[in-house]
Amino acid sequence: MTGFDRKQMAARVAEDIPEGWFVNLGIGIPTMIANYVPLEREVILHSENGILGMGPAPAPDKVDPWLVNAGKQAVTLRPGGSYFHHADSFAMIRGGHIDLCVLGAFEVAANGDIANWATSENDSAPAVGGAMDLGAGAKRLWVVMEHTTKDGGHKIVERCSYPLTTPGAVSRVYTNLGVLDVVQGKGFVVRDLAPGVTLEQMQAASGAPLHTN
Amino acid sequence: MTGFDRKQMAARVAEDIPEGWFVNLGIGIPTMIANYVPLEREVILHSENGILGMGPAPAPDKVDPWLVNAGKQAVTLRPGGSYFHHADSFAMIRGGHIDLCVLGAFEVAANGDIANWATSENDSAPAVGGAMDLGAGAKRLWVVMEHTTKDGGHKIVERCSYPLTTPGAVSRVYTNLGVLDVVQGKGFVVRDLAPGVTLEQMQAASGAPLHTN
Amino acid sequence: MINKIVQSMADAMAGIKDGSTVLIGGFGAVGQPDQLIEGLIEQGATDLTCVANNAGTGRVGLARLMELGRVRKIICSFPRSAGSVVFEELYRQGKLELEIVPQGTMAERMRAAGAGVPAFFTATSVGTILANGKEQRDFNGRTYVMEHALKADVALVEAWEGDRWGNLTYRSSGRNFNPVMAMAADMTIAQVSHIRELGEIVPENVHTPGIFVKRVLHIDRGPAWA
Amino acid sequence: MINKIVQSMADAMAGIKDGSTVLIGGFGAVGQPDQLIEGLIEQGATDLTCVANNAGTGRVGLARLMELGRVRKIICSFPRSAGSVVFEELYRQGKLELEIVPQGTMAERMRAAGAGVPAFFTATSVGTILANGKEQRDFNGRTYVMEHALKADVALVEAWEGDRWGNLTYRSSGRNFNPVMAMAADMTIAQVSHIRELGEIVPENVHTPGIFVKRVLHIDRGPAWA
Repeated sequence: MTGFDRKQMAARVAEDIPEGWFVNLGIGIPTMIANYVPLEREVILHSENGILGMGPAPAPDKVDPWLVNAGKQAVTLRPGGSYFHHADSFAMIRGGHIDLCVLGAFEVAANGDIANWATSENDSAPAVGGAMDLGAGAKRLWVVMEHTTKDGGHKIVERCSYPLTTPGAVSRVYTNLGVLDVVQGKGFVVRDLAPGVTLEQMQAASGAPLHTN
Repeated sequence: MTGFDRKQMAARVAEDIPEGWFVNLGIGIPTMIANYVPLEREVILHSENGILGMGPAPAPDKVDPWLVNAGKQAVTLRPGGSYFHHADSFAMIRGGHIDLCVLGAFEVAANGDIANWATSENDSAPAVGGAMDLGAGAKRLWVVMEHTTKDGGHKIVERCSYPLTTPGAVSRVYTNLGVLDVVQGKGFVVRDLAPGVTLEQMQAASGAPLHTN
Repeated sequence: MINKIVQSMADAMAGIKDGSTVLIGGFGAVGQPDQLIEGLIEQGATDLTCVANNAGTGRVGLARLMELGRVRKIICSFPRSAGSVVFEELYRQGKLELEIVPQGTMAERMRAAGAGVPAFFTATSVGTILANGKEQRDFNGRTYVMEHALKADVALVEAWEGDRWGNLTYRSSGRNFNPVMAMAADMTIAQVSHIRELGEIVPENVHTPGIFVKRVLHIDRGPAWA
Repeated sequence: MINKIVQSMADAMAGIKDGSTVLIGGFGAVGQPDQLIEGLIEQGATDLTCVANNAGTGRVGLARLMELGRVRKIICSFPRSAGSVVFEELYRQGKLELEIVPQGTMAERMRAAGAGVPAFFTATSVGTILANGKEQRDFNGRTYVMEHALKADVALVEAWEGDRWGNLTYRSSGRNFNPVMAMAADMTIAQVSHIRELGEIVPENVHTPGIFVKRVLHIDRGPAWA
């Protein structure tokens, strides 16, 4: 079993994003997706901190200290980009104007629930950031994550065990093993397997039944 | 009995507006108040349609067709003025950021109620505009109006007979006969009489008892 | 390549359906998308609910649309004004529904729709007949009414500049309702006086980001408005 | 003559009282009013409720204010981040109250405060532990939670330009929470990199109109931020 590495996971997500979509990319692997959308396919990246039209990271000597993404990394702005304040930025999110949000996750459940902000109810000071706004507001929520935890624990699950970020929001999951759709009333449906990965291997790595179309 | 004419009424209101206030002036006599605030006393005029820092009417050959006040008359913008959209404009009003609003009225009652938008419950299509927002939102609401109707009917009343614009909002009334404060729990208190007007004359023209301090 | 700039009025109006709720920008004549309203008259959609600050003047534009019997309902703050003859005729004849909304509440209801807020509370109209039938509630000792988001199918807006991503700027008091309406509709169509290259509008000074705009049509409004 | 430009940090900080709720702009380091926070440390007000996206990093700025025991409660969306050592110490020791608010809800609660909206509904956090104890309600078949306005005594904001009427502009992503916080506080104090003459800022491109700003202090942030 080979599967995707992190870059390939990001590239695989990028393949599925059509021109013209407004897309918000979470911290981690989601951020890397931007590197795999060719500039000539115009996808407009949104950042919670008030940016539309984010471009790639600048050359080290071209860093603008005023211009960072939601992960506080230096970025650039593409021609046609714009800046606005936080309430307007989250109006775009909450108002359903963002076509797609891609987040990382601790767990995704067969009913579309996502848990990605707190590892237990007892974690008394977890950092939620904009994850709940994005989960509730974006038109589509996709997750990109490793299929299992480092010690082989399930992240594709029947029901989330960690505190939820948003119930029933995820419609697709990209992992190192392949691509799953989350279908209402049905659960996980395998859309694609990574090179060298079998359905049986993916099922064995999952804590919920996988369906095929 | 002479009293104030319309220009004098406007000028009398202008006297009481200190530098630095943000002020919204309604249509009619209120609009004329701006002409009597000397430019060196910086009072910043707000207009519902998204203007702060309105200046006087332009010379006829200097009219900018993009720049009108809430009464749709051509105006100018002072240096330091700004433009914004309707939701931001009414955020300023509703959020209590406008120090003073001056409106005209059909009736003002002893409890501070104002009626200035509809002449009867049966007027099925009255035009409310921004009057209710201003009445509810401005820090202070003053009224400037003729003391009586053209046929001598009362406009200073015990209780409004016309549909209310805002209950309990008016704190001062300027009329052709003088200036009245509206004091909670007390009613109308005479603050000033216009030249040549006696307290008895003003009382005779009023439908509610007038007090003196 | 994303290109929201359309080349004809027919393209700008394509797909507007009967029964739509249509937001119409402007405050009086200023910031009003006159040409788009003419385009809508030409396009033919009927049974419309129109949202605008005023209910039209004379017998052109919105008034003409109403006179043609294409407007079922109007939502506005100031229906009766100098020259609102068509509105008054139709309303008296019972041929037009009317919902009067305080101006700031109207703006905020559209902003709420655009921002994913289904309802909010405001002190505006409390204690008046416009609060009749509305849920009321006290917060910190003051009474407020609950108002609902006002979402629309189509917004017709007027802007100064536009680019192919749909970014817009407005000129002076022409901004008024336009940015709020642009947020609140599924399909926002902008008429602009000037088309700009991508990047020509300073990114800090974009007034309506392109995310809120679907179509941009260039209209030369002539020297009086330049 | 209106002149909101103050000449010293002491003048900028004058009158901030113990027990105040203080909004602190910025998203990470960007748009953060570093010098005003230092000024607040110097000024001495204590028992503060601070609202900021993050809970401070290292042992400077907001973290320093907390370490000095001057912060009773923090309201933020992202308390624990790289370098939030002071927050974690104090929080573990029970010396700091914490209210975690989703980032967009936090922004909207302040915007609501500034706009005279005491409460509004949002779908954010529905079905999560952050909705526990909050009133919920269905609109059009979806469930929403009611959130309350977040009003403050003081806002410390960072802006690019300012003039004597208090008009502000922001530079690129430094805008973030600053305009929303400026609306929500009784006393908004802005540190600006550049003082402009009245009228130098193009009126269409004022980002925060002076009505929301009480004091403007010029701070030269140095070549790295120019």
